[in-house]
Amino acid sequence: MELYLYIALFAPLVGSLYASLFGGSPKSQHVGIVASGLLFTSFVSSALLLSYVMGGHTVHVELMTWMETGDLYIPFGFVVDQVSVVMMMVVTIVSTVVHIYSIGYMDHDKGFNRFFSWLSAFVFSMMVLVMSDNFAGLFIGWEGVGLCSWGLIGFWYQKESATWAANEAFIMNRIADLGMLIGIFLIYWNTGSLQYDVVFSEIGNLPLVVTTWIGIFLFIGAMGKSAQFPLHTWLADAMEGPTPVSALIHAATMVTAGVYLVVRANPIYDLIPNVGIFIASLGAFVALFAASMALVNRDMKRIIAYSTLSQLGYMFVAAGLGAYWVALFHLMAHAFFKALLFLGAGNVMHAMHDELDPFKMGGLRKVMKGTFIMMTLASVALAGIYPFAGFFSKDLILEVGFVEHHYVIYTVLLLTAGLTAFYSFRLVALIFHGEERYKLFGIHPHEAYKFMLVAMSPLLLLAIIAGSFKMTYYQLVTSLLPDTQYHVHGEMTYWIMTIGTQLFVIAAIVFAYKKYSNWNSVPDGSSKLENSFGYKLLSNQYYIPKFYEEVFSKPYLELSRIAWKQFDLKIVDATVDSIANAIYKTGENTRDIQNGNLSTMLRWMVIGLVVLVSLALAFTVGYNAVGA
Amino acid sequence: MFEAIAFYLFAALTIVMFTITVMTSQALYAITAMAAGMIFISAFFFILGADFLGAIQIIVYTGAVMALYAFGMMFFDTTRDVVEKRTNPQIVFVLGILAAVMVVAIFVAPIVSNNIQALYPIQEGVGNSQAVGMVLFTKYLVPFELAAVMLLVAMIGGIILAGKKMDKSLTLMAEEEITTMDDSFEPQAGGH
Amino acid sequence: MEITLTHYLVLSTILFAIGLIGVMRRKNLLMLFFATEILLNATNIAFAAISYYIGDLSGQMFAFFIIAIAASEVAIGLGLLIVWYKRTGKIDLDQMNSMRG
Amino acid sequence: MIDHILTLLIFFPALAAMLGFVVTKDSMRAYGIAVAFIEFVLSLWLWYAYDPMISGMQFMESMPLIPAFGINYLLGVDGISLFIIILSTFFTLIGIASLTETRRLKDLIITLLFLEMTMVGVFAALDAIVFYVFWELSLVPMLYIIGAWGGPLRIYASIKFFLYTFTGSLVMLVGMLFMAYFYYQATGQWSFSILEWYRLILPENFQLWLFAAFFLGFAIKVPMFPFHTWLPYAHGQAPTIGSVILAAILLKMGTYAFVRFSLPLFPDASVFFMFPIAIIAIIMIIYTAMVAYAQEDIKQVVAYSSVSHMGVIILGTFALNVEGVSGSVFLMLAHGVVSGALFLLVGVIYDRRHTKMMSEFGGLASVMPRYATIFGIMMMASVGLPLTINFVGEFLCLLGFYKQSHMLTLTAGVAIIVGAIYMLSAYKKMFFGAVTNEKNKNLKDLNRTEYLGLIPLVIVAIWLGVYPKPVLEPINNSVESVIQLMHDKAQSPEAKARIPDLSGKNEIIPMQEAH
Repeated sequence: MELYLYIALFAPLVGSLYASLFGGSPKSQHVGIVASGLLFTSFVSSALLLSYVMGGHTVHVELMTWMETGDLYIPFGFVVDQVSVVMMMVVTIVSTVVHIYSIGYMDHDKGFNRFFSWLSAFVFSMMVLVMSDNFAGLFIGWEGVGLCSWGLIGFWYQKESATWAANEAFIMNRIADLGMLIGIFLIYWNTGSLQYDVVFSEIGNLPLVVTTWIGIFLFIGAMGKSAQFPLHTWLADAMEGPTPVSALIHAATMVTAGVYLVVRANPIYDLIPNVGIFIASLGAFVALFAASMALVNRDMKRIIAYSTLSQLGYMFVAAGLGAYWVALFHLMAHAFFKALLFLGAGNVMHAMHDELDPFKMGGLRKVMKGTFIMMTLASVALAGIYPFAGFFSKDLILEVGFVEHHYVIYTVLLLTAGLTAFYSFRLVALIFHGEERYKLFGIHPHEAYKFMLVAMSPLLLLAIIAGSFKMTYYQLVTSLLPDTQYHVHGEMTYWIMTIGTQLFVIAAIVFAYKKYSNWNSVPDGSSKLENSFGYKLLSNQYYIPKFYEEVFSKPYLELSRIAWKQFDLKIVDATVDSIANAIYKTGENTRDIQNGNLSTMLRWMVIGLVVLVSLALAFTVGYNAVGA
Repeated sequence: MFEAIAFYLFAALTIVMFTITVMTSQALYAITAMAAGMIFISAFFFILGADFLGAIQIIVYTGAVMALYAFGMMFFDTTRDVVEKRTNPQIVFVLGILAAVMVVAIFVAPIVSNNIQALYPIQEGVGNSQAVGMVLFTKYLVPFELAAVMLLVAMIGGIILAGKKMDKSLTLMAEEEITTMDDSFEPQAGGH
Repeated sequence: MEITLTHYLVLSTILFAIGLIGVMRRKNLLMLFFATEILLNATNIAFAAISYYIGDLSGQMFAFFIIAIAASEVAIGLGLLIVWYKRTGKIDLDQMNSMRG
Repeated sequence: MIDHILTLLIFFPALAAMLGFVVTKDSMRAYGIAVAFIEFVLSLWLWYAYDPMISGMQFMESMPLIPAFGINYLLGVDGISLFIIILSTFFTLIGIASLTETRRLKDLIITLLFLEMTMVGVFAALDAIVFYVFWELSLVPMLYIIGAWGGPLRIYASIKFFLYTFTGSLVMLVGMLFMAYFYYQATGQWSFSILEWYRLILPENFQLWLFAAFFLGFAIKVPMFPFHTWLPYAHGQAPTIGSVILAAILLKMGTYAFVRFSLPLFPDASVFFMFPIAIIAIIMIIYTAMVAYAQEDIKQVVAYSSVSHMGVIILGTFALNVEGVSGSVFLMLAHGVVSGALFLLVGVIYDRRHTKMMSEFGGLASVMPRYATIFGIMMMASVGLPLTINFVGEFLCLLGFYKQSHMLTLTAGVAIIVGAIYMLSAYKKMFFGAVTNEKNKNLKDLNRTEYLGLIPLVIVAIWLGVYPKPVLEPINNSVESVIQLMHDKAQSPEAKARIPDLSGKNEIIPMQEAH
């Protein structure tokens, strides 16, 4: 089994290195095929590992030592257990699909080979992240996915906005990484190790305050990667990257790393329910907050990104409330349908020549039947309609909230579920229904390559049927995660809740269809709605990016300039120079003593004599005084 | 009483003479006043019982040094005054007096605190010259011989410096000058 | 009225001051030499006086050597002065500034 | 021969440099590379022969120089100095191999070889006076390199560099003399041997003064805030090779000396000054990172980033535990590799465009993709991405200091944020965007010579990031003995508490018996 582990882990790396060999050369089809093939290998290995793990075993290997000094010992250790194998499956499935899809999507791009190099490197980092058996290894993957995310968001580096977004994402993640690093330090100095098993067995013996701080700092790390408020702005901007990247990194895998961390560190969070409540509350807030921004946005990818953000909020609610397996389940289901949604959006983008405003589309279902079906189904899954995947996972989270008596969180999530349904179908309605507004812009849309649609189909399938794995999954992961069943008291309440939620969601869908499926004009910013305060607030993302720009970015640059020009050059350096100048000037001024005039010299000699003799006198007198 | 009168008299005379030496603009006055001052100083030596020193003072200073100066002055145009630009004479006076007081203070310090011991006490019943001779040729023999050598060197030095052909100084000449000098002067030097 | 060592030392101080003033004031090199002689004599008086009052011959010895040094100094100094005068025709101190830094 | 390998390592380049005067101009380059290569191989042999299990000094050589004052020609290496010596020879080789300078190449190579002698000498010396001599001698070749091959302000920069560091070293020399005097008072014998000094336990107030004297010399060399202003000038004016050696090796002298002198000689003072120095280090880290962000000249960005990273090294050194000090020694190597590589990279573009202003560039990624890739790797290493060499050092430094103070480490950790900010924005300005400047359109990508210099650095940066063990292990062993020595020597209870006691932990062979 160790062999499969290594294959699953290193196949993407090999793919990445292979692709990077051709990084500078023009497009070569074989690069995409080889990279995809290797990922498929990785997927197969993961599947084999899954079947092995389902048999109740785990695989734990130690590749080699990484760092060893003092008491610190960090190996490259990998573990395939019930949790990581689920993540491995999710990562390899989605990334295989995305790789194959990208062969078509990046068909005409100059950076085809480079793209695959980055993408496979990302998968490798993600695998390291999920498979590592210690926090340092997790951090390697953590930073690795950050790097690849940077490279892929800024993939089209000629675009100013893309590189800006890439840097923003990297730097914001770094802020969170600092938190994570501090968390790791705390763990090390309190438990003496970074291995999961050691840490988790020791953690119960620590004072509660230490555990609390560990939990908080680790969660700060998770907040960055999973784009939780207030570090959320990078995710929407990250949509500058190619769409497959958005599907893989910014929907299915990397952004869920934060959730994975919390799930993985569940023994820690179990001890500190207060932090858990905070996580859940923040998650609920982000769910609603992100959904509200998605309501009015006019950028197809951003809408989906906000929806991702919102769903991450759901996951954190579950994780915060201790329902780790539920969080992981939603993570999995979400990965499938959200990736599908993004890939569909990618098809639309291609068809529309990179036009992102859904108001400029409309009626595309006639030309893009496959994509239409897929995106609709994905949206249905996202909205959480029975029997799609979203229903099982999302409904469960609502139940968790309800059962744990956090009714405010429950209400917020319920409301968000409605909003989710609304904006998802607003998008679908605007893109695929109504008048063919794109004709105004002289675009001739066409369906994507067949094989791209075929590549997407596994995701479609999973988005539909993932819910049926629930019990198998449950049995699998609860051997590692806390086994808590969430049953609403009373069958009656349960049915009322479930059906009520379904009806609410369906109502939202119907409303969205009604409002947008017959849309016939492109809004130009003059309508009453668009000028209302609420609309502006939402479409400007609550002015938070602007706030960051004005309060952090610009003052930081300004402060840096001042630090350099005013402080470093004019104070620190000038002080040094003035000391040198003072010595130089003294030399210039005292040069007159050496004017060669004997008379002056004699005079100076006498002055010197006086000074010396008086010093001698003073010291003698002083010495005698002391001596006496 | 006699000692006191003598002291004050010669003190006044010495001070006056030396002041003239320092202040006058006439070189001739200066040298004359100084010669007189030197003789008056020898009087102090006699008063203090240093007969030998007194004699030396008169012989060396008034006899040799002053004669040397007098001869030296013949070389110069003594009638022409050196223009003496004086800047801040006050500073000069203040500094001079201050320094002098300090030096004396240093001298006095050990005596005042009475922690000085006589190394070579004056023996009773022995004349000053004899005593001096005894110390000079026992304890101070080496310095004495060195002083003799020094005087010899000084004599030779004086002769050579004042001699002919010394109007050129190698240190003050540029390199080309030296080389040209070698060519033009060597035959003449050989002729002497 | 007893004449004490202090009297001699005061006298020595006065003479020394006169000498120093001469050193600093004079621009004529020859006069400068005179002033140095005064300085030396001032110290000589002090030496002789101290020698007398504490009954030690060392002071006289020093005075003796000082006189010897003074004689050599005059010999060499005058020699140099003559050389200088021959070269420049001046014995003005202000003109001698080849040591200008 | 192995017994005298250190002498050989020190004087071989000097001898070769002397011979270099008679080598013809055309073959000078090959000659220089050959000499540097032999020297590098010798240093690798040193590593091969070095026994990583022994924590004390190895390959010691001793020859009396001035026996009356206990000054000996005393050499030796331990895990701390071994790798810096290898780094010195490595960078001299890389530097000469990738030299693009054409003016007076012969003189430059001779100067570099002399510089190599002084660098190896500093790190191998175990006698304070020998150390001091090499320490000061190293200024001279660098002065020439900046002053003769530098930019328009080279005279100002070189004199500033020289006088500034020289002033600091003089104070340090006074400290050394005092140290020897105290040793004389305590034992009745003169000695300048560092190992002998290690045995001396000084009263705490003496320690404070001596620490301060040594500190000034080292701090200027490092350079620590606020003594850092000579560095931007020196880097700004120095030719590429000068900057590379300066950043990679010469700055390390200061931090190395902290570990070699300040910590084991003055354990109580080290604890006493721990927090003030940590605060200076944090100011260095954040402040210079901000200044780097404001720069318009890419070389200045790298120069200021050096100062920022040196702050992390100082922080690790004053963590006073094995993790921190090992980390700081490792980070010295890491920073040497990374900043050296970055300066080489800046040199590449300077050779092509004769400007270093970032506003002149933009979009280079499409014109010079390979260059952009290597620059990107090195930038990411500089930012401290895991699996690159810098991360190991930075992680250990911060981890070590976290034991001493939570808040200060949290503040120092901002390094990873601000570091990313200036590096990424500089990279964006240089490489991203469209090619707007006509002059950039036809730039050539890296050539063979440049690959020769850069590829080994990339390999090292990643190799030691993934598998630091071969280097970290000897460092760790030697650092453990230093820490143990410090613990044994410490007098104040606070120092005893701050410096961990390792004696019970595992068998180590102490460097010298304390007391």
